[in-house]
Amino acid sequence: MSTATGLAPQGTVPAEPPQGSWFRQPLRRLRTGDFGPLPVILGLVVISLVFQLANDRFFSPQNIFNLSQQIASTGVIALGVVFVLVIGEIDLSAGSVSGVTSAAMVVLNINAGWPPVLAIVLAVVFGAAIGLFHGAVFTKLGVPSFVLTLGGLLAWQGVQLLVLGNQGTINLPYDGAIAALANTTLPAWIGFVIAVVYAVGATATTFRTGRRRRERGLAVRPLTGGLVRTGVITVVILAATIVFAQWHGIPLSFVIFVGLVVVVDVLLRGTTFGRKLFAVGGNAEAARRAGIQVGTVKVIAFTIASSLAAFGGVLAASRLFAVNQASGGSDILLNAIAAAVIGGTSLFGGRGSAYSALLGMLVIGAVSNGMDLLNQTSAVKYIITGGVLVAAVVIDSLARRGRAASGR
Amino acid sequence: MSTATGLAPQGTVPAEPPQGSWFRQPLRRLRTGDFGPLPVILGLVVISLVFQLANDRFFSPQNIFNLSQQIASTGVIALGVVFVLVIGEIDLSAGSVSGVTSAAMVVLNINAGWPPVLAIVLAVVFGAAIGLFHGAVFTKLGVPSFVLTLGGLLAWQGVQLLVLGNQGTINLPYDGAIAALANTTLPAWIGFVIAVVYAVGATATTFRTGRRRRERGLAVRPLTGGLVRTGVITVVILAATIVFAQWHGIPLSFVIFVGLVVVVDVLLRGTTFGRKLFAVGGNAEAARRAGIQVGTVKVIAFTIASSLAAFGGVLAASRLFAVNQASGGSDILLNAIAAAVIGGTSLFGGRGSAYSALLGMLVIGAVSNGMDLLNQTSAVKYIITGGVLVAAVVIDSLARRGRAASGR
Amino acid sequence: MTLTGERTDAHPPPVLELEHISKSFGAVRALSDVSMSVGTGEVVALVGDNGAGKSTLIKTVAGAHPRDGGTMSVNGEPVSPRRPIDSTRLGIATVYQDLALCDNLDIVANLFLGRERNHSGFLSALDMEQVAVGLLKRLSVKIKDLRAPVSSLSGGQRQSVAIARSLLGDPALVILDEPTAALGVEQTAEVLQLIERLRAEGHAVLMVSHSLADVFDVADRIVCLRLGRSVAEFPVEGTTEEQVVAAITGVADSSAQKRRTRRHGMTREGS
Amino acid sequence: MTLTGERTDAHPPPVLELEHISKSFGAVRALSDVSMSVGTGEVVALVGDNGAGKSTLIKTVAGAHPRDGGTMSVNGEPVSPRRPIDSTRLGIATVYQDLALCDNLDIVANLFLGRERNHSGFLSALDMEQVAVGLLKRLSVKIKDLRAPVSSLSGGQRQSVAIARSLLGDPALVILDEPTAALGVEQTAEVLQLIERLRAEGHAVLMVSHSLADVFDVADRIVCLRLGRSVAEFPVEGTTEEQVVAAITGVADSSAQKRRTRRHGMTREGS
Amino acid sequence: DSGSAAGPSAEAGGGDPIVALLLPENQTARYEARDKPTFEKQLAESCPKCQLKYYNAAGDAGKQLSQAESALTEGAKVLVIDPVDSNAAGAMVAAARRQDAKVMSYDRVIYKAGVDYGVKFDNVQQGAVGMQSLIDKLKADGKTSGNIVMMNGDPVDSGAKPEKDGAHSVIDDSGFTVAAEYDTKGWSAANAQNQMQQAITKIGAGKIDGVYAGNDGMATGVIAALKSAGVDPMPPVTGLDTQLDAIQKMVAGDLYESTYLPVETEAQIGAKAAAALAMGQAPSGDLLNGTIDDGTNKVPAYLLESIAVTMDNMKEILLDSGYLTVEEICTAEYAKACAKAGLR
Ligand SMILES: Nc1ncnc2c1ncn2[C@@H]1O[C@H](COP(=O)(O)OP(=O)(O)OP(=O)(O)O)[C@@H](O)[C@H]1O
Ligand SMILES: Nc1ncnc2c1ncn2[C@@H]1O[C@H](COP(=O)(O)OP(=O)(O)OP(=O)(O)O)[C@@H](O)[C@H]1O
Ligand SMILES: [Mg+2]
Ligand SMILES: [Mg+2]
Repeated sequence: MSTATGLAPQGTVPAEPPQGSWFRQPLRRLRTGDFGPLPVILGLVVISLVFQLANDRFFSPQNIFNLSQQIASTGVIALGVVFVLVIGEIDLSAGSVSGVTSAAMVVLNINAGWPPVLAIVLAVVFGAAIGLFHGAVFTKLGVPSFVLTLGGLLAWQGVQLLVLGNQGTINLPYDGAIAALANTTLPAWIGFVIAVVYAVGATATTFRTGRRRRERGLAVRPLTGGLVRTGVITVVILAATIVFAQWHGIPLSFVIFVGLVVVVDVLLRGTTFGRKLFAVGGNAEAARRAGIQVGTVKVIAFTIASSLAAFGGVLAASRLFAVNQASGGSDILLNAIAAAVIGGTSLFGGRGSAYSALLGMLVIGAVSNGMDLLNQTSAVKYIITGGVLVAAVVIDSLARRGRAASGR
Repeated sequence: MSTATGLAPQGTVPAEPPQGSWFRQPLRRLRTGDFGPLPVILGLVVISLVFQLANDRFFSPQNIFNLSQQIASTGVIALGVVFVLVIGEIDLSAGSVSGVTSAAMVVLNINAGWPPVLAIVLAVVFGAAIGLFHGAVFTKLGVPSFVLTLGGLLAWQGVQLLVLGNQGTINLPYDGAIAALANTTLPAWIGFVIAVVYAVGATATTFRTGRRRRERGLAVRPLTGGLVRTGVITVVILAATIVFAQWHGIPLSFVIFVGLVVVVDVLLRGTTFGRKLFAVGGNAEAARRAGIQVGTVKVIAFTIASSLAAFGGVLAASRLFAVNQASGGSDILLNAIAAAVIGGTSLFGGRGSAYSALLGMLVIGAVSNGMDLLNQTSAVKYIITGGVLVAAVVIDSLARRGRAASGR
Repeated sequence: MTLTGERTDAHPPPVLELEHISKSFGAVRALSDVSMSVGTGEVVALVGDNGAGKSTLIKTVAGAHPRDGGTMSVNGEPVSPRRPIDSTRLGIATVYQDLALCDNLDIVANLFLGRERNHSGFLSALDMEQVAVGLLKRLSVKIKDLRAPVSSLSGGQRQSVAIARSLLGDPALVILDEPTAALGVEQTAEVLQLIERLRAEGHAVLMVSHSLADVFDVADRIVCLRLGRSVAEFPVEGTTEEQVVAAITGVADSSAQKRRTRRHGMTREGS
Repeated sequence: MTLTGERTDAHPPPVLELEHISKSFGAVRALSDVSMSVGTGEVVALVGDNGAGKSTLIKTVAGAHPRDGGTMSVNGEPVSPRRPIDSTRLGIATVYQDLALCDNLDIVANLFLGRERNHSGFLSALDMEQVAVGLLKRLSVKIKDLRAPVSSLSGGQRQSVAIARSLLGDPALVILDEPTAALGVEQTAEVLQLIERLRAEGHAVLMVSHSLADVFDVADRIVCLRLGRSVAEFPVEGTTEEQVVAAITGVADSSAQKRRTRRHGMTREGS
Repeated sequence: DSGSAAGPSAEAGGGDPIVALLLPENQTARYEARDKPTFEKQLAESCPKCQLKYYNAAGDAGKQLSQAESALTEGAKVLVIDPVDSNAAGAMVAAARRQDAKVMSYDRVIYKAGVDYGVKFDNVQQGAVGMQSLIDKLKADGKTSGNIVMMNGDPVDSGAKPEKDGAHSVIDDSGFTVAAEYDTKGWSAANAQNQMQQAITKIGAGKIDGVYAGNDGMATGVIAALKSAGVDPMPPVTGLDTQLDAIQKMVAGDLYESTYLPVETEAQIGAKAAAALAMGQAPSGDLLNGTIDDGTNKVPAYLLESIAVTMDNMKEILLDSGYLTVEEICTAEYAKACAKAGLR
């Protein structure tokens, strides 16, 4: 028999060094490969620098202003797509829905003369109704969401043609309330106020949470991570404000988009409903056994997605001062889904964030904007756009693979 | 204390009645809700009947002939998509790849004067190279397949524009070898030969398998299921042959498509490689632990998918006698993916079949063909098409839900 | 064994009563004519061979999938839970054999899934974390980071999280499907202790286990399934492991029995 | 216990030798400085608390994830399996705790995954089914339909399929991570018997288990991990369960120990 | 309710002749708003027993081929094809020939197929007209050089290239510079808007002297971009199609020109010719004013001219012809502009 070594010296084996010191938490997250959105941001920065080298107007205040206006409408649609992707489904109808609802809005506003605000509200309500309908068919009949929303993609496009009628295009007045959505700019002081309010609020929250953790005897986490993040975001807000101030001001549509991203982020991460969405997307059966009404959650997700698509359509109409038969078509759907995916939302459900819509849309917008600045032939434009899109997520993918290798 | 009942009467509790009797096996499968492709076929039949009621030309030999020609090229692309879906990935580049490779083919054949067969082969090889490239980037860099193939979708479309050059459209001679692919018809006797060979072969196999199971002492399965299936398929082949004979004959492109479906079916269900595809799609980690080289399998799947996309492009070019800048664009991608999904291939991997491409394509083709017979404006057509697509899979979805309720 | 005599002559109807339950999956008849009951303050063990239908029975009780036939009553009221939430509302908490955790969520989120604490609509992360710490300590689970996704947990840690989940409400009946299968000795002891504590507090417990040692340790009564039928029922007191093994396997000289005999050199009586 | 004396004085190097293995998941140090070995014809049990690192150790040996540091040798040759197939080629068959089956495939397909039998490129379904029937019978698993997807199997049936998988090749070393956790008494007995048969045929076996009864039943040697370190090693002969429990928990008066004492009324010696 | 959606179904062979109208796409309003109804009306007049089958290929040449096959399955005697791809439309003609059906090329040429008749605008001229009008305007304003932005159609659409060539034929030796030029995916207004913003960024808002857009939709995007950038005064912008919304913009002073295609005339002539073909006659008389060279054949044809419409001639061309009415143009939004322009 082999030798009996018996009991080794007892005593508790020292665990990891305590995590209280101020620099460990962020470092630890990086070491575990949990970079969050950092790699995508890095990809975005690299792409932007390359475009700036190719054409020095890229970083001009005017272009940054343009870019933020250009991404707002599709970004809002992408935000809706996030909801559907998180529960592990897909919504191919988002583009069509944005088209048909905005068509309904202009018809109500221009042809029927309803007040603009009411028309906007009704467009969003119309979107919600469509989403509710999709969700109900989906949960009651169990048609795969891909086929269902493909049907929606076609059918709502047909309805849009009907709604617009023979005219095809309906103009919105340049100075109307609807056009104001995308074409108003806010003065710079609002940006500074937002920055200050955010910085103070976030810092206070960080400290309060730290204090309450201590009071309750929970593992105290270092505050550095939160403070650094607050600092960086504050600087970004300030910088953006200053840049915008050098052109016409802060574009309202972009503020709305970012505002919606923040609201959706709170909804996804801070509420019971958000928790349910992730649970359903991660393991629908486990969610069901935990008493979550999976069907209801999915219906709500589709409803929100279509409502946001409708609002995205409103923004697009507002920016174009018109709705036509092609509104909501072309690349809008693919761009919206791609934005969410590039930003880190999984097509397979259970993983995603509101910020993915913002970050992904910034990537897609920057590529398209940069390519238009370079003004190449279509062939070259297509080729480079395809390559750059892939390149933008390579850093993120490599980081994720690193994380997989470290076991997460 | 409650009463001790002690041991109940012993002896083995009778299991299910033995399954040897001739009618049990198919019945049992139906009772378990495992209907296989039956519900989709039922959906197809219902749709077709409705169209026939609306316009009695629907079931005319000429229209059936048209329909089978119309679905061949996109069907072959869908067959490729099945490979990628089975491993749990997606290929958005299939349409573009079919376009760029067929563009290369016509340029080689018409502009450079290479022999048609060589041009076709090179187009497929080009497709394979693209798939290999996508697969390699996908496995080496880990870019999500959605983003990667979205990049491919754009980039290869750009290359297609370059390849076609200023001409935009390049025509193929009506009597050339390439055009012959989609425009040749086979005489009816070939259909009868196929039917007889199939019937004899399938029946022999059924009986041989039954005998060998008995010899080896394995649970003997009733032969009825196999025999009934053989009978039904034989009748379908015969009926199709007779219908085709009333028009020009059997369309070669459709024969090629169905032939490829059969080959892919054998590959997926009868070979080690097919097994690996399903394992990777079902549980990649389990497959890896079982010693399967997951990366290699995925690369091969992408390669096959793009090769089939290329060949589908060749068929499309052959049918149109031309390749233009829009070749491979429009709905081709969405239709190919939708065909696979409608036919029962899961977007989430691990479940699917070659026949899904055929069945799904028949549904999509029938809807589009039937709508063209209805003589409606675009708006109405879009709406009905969307509705009918959804309706086509409702039966299948309800059957699947039944199966889920019975626990599978 | 602890004394259990004073509980059986209580008059109120049993917490759970099943009669003639049947359930098929397509052609597979997983349960046929199964009857059993669990009273207040009683620990009933459900034993049986692999594939005997134990988990299926539990899932029909929990509403994870509906039964095909038979009646189920809770506290004397006939009920038919068709969804898990129905059974939760009836005061039944279930730990499933396959655990049913959301791998993408962290430990605290899994613990509180479906019954999150919130403050005017917003999740109270700290409240939940605090409760979680206490719960896991009670089960003597050592997990460093409660914010780690459950996919990174060891098999036993996952099982502990699932068990902890079931204790969050104040369930009248706790159902545990092989709760200690993946647990270490220490954690197993804690769970057994917990079961006894639940009984002492008047809760009913239905537990599935293959470990006869555990069953004899905490159960009051043993119900045995074989091939989807309830074939025997024993009080723990006065029953031997051999009798139970014979009921499980359906033969008197199974390999298990032979091995058992060889191992112990003799049969062991229930305490 | 069977006699094992004649095997330990054999001269060839151990089948598996691990020295100073370490492994971290990001900040979580799952293994630090673990050393152990398994010789030909030897059954070594790896025990430890939940989260002690047993499964992690096994996965590094199996190549499921690479180790961070330390050396591993198989039959004296240093090796570094980076993928599971590397370890399979070295003659190591592994049954993982999480089973790793493909739910969408049927039982036969899962059994033969990665080593399908084929005839000139095409799968030999009958050959495989025949072997499968034999294998499962050997483990006394009752499954009616071998063509059912594994997702419809009970917990124990799944585990039996996973164990059967590992016996298909002719592995020099069989690694079993909690093989009997979900098994019924009969199936457990069969698996233990199988382990003894493997040893008798000269295979080496490394098994993880929380059931000290099983460990003492079949193992020759016990290696104990605690918090990622190898803290003790015992020959089964002459060791008591109490000693092992103390090594696992790191304290002499754990609840497990108290419970154990209360249950048996005395400590039990290894046979 | 059989046949309710299909209308009166024609028996094969003996019944009324079927005329199939195959239009290329549905993202531009004219096809379903103008071509189809006018054609339908005229056909009913010229050939009361003719039956019209209508198809729209949604921009897909392969789909159009399928639709031609459907039409032939229905027993169509005449295919009136507005090809998605002029070069690749031969397959449809070949299929029609196999069934002895007549083919007319409508609006766009079908190359090298020897169709029976054609009616069309000159696509190259279409582009030239808009650009010429823009250059004339700039010269009238006293400029002899300056920066022009060109917003062309979708390169994958075969209609886009001749138009672009026509526009280039005017500008290339006009002394003006093409400072930025875009091919617009899907002819989309939204894409045109983004591209225009980038052009403004690239060139500078004040330095753009005129914008040529390949259709009114893209002009909408161009004007939106200029408006949002606060460009004032607006440089002249041209479009094509004289859509109602474009004329409204013209009245409001935002659009300088929109090229008018007398589509109604085209549809009427097309329908009359189709009626003749359906009755087994060759179109003759006032249905002929020239030939189209399709590359191999001279096809008897009627050729139409497109006309540059600006505020100067808008009244006579659009209002006097009854194409648009003042009521349609002068909605509440445009009442003020209308008054200023003297429209009542
Ligand atoms: N979803 C399902 N579909 C089809 N058959 C199923 C399904 N679930 C269970 N079965 C079958 O029902 C029988 C009973 O399964 P069950 O899971 O209840 O067994 P069990 O007693 O819990 O076994 P174990 O001790 O192994 O967990 C088994 O034969 C199993 O194959
Ligand atoms: N993929 C992973 N990512 C991060 N941490 C992990 C991962 N896998 C395991 N761990 C951690 O490593 C430690 C050891 O886990 P391991 O699975 O090896 O334990 P074990 O000894 O097998 O426990 P059990 O008896 O419960 O199965 C645990 O603390 C676990 O949380
Ligand atoms: Mg079970
Ligand atoms: Mg483990």
